[in-house]
Amino acid sequence: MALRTGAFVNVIQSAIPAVSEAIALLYSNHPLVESGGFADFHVSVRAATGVRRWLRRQVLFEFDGARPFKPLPFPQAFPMLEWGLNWCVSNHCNNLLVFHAAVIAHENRALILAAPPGYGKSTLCAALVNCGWRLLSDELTLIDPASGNVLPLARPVSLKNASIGVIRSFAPDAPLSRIVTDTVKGSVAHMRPPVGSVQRANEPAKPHWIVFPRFQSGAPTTLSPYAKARAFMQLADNAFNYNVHGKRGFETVADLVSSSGCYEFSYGNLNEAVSVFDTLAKSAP
Amino acid sequence: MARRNLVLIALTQPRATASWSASDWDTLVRQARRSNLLGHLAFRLEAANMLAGAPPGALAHLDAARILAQHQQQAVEREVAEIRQSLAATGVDIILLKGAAYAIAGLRAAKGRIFSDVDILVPKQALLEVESALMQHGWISTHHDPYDQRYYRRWMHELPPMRHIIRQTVIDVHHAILPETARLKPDSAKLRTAAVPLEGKKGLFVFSPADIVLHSATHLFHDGELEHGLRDLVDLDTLLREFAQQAGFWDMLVERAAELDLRRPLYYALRYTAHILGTPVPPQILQAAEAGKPVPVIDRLMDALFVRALCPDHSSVADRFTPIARRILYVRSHWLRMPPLLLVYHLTIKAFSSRSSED
Amino acid sequence: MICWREWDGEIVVYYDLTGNTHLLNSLAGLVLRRLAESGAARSVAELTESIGPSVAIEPDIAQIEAVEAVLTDLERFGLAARGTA
Amino acid sequence: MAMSEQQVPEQPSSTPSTDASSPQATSPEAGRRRLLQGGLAAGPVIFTLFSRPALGGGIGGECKTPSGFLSGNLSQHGTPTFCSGRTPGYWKQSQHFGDWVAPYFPTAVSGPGGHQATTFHSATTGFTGNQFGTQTMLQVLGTGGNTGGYTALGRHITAALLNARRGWTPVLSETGVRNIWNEYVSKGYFEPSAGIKWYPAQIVDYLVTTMPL
Repeated sequence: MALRTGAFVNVIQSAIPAVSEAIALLYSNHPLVESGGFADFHVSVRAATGVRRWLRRQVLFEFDGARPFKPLPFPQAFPMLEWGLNWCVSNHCNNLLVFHAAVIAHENRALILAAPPGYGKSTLCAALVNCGWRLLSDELTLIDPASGNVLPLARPVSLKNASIGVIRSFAPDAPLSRIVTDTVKGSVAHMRPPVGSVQRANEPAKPHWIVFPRFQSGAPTTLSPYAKARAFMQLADNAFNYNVHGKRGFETVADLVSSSGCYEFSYGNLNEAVSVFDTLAKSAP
Repeated sequence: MARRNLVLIALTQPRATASWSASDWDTLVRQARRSNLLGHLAFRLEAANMLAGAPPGALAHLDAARILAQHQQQAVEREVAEIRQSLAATGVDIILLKGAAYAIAGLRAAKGRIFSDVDILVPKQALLEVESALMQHGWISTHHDPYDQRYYRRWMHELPPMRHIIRQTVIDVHHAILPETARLKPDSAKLRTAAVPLEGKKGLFVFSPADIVLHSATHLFHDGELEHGLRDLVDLDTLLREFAQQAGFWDMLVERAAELDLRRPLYYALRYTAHILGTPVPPQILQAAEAGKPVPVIDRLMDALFVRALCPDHSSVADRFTPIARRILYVRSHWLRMPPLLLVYHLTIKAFSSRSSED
Repeated sequence: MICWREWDGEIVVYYDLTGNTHLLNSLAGLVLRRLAESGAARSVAELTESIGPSVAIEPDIAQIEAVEAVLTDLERFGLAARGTA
Repeated sequence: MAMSEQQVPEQPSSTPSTDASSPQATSPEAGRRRLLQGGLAAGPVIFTLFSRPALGGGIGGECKTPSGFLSGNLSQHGTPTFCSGRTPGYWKQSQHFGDWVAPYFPTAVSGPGGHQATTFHSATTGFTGNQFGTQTMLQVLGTGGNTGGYTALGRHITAALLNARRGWTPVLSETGVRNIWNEYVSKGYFEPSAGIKWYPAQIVDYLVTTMPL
């Protein structure tokens, strides 16, 4: 099966029912591509064979016959596919600047959410795309150095631990995959991207805001300006291939920071957070 | 699936790609990536003006590989500068080997090439001093297992690889191009004497052109790293084509092979580059190189093995004998490097350690 | 060889030779600029004087020490070097 | 792959929740928090991103992924050894006393749970000899110059011990630091590898490489 996600075509093979089930649910809006064309990534997820499968069933991710990762426990087959597809992009697309950050858009103005795991970045991203923002990506922000544009991926949003319940009650209609427990990141579930985001997955957006969010339970909702030089360092530190681009990487990040409003955002309540971002969107010229 | 070696076709007859379908390009990119030749391919297709025919998806990957290759070229330059500075106080002459040598000497073989570590050669008696200086400048040994340490120090032609604490780059310090236990005994002193200083970089050297080729051939045909066999063969081809423009190169090459006890690897190198990549080796040189030819039965066996092993390590070109060919050649390379008892010892301990590290 | 951008008094520098990127405080940024503009300075005192009016510290011993500290830090990262005159 | 990824001990973090939530599992990606949590040097160079070249074949060979969604045991290759040690100048500043990890203490605290400032030569540090008499670790950090040819070493070995304790130098454990000092005390030099002798100046050079911040 060949799935198109943004600019990429992924050929995915898996005989594992949990994987096909999750794909059917989460990628139901994604276009299928006829086989026989050019595909960016050929991947498979399959059960490991050998002695150890009798002790503990495991699952393997293969990229075109190579195995970049250690096997994982069998129930983690689908998260492994998602992580593997992220790796495909972040490890190969050196024609782009790839950041570990979520990115959403309002009228083609992109808002980049950069934060370490556990800071509530994916939760905020999931909430906002359920309130009219367009999902570009929840894990990988792709910047084309030639144009400075953000390229969409529109793949499922990964939710962890408490966020799963939070999004379930915040957006009860958003389809979520089955929860997989005991992964390296705890419990994981994926949310289907809104159909509108998938339909517009070939429309780039212009970077307009860079926000460093942080969830703290009970914290007041505050959005405050963040020093641009620090935003630069923070973003570059979150890039997979900033240094691969050398001087061009520096210029691209510098332009990105210069042309965007940079903010620190602290929140403890998701509804308040969403209204702050709506105000931000409306304030844009 | 048709087993077509598209990388080979794209490299030897780039014009043929003009009529390729998107599916051909798909296979090409996969084979080239797996062979570590995607960057090299990008430069070669560009030089042949054939990039325009690539579908946009393939072009993006070729572009990405080119950007990575440019970064690596710059990274190797930085790394060599750091190494040179770290060793300056020792006064030891440093000979750059393999990829780093191609890059710093500005050879065509460096274009689009993937680098993994920097290899240098220093006199054996300077090893300790060099190791000490590198440690003081932030390189630490990557092998902490006492067996590995002993193995390297006693039998190998190099120090255990050292990794830089900050940059995470790896340096391999050699004192010879083959282990002391190997069947072939190229004299390191002869290699050093013929080394060429790099202009404007005091203390830095590369091998002479003939020795660069012979080292590359020895590495490919007497070392275990055949998963990059095609990449190494492409290195050889590119080096031979570039050096062939220097007067007297071919005769020198045959002469040096005899002098350094490297006739066998030269025979294989010329035979397989000419056969697989169409390298224009003069007929009288091919004939002269036959001095290194093994007995006919071995010759035929090697043909069967190498022609498989020198393909991209990708399912689209492998046949059912490919894995066994690679395995046989791997064991052979160990056999060539070590006396049998030591070989068993080495493979046994390695087998144990790789099993335990899986859990 | 050195690229930089300044935002609100803080400077981000990319140094081609090492590939490293540094976030500098305003004084370090000024020192680096002066050095880049003039190619070299003859002494720390001269350098301090040349940046004197631009920073809000008294041009005294403390400032010379501050510039000294900047140079030491810049040297650590290969951004500046002291030669023998 | 690309960026510096110095390790900072985990801080508890929580995930959004409409009701007050308990701290969630910590992430393996603590390095990314440096800027947010003020992991910044006070010096003129506030923060440095070291270029970590993307060398290596990529596929099948070396996979050097930054942490993040591919962190933890997903990577096939061992945890890289990133050093993020701090210099003696860092450790002697009172605003960084909070970074000292027990059983090492910069100053004495009285009352219940109180403790003495740790002396350089003590069972706690494991440093033999009497080069620094009864001076505390903090006093040794503050010793200027290079009296007796070993005070610079004293400063750096102290910082190295604190770095190791804090987990900032995966390549150099507390035991490793102790061995260096104690071997120096007994032989006058340290032998990092058979046949190599390092005297204080060389040991300091080496220790400095583990203190990039």
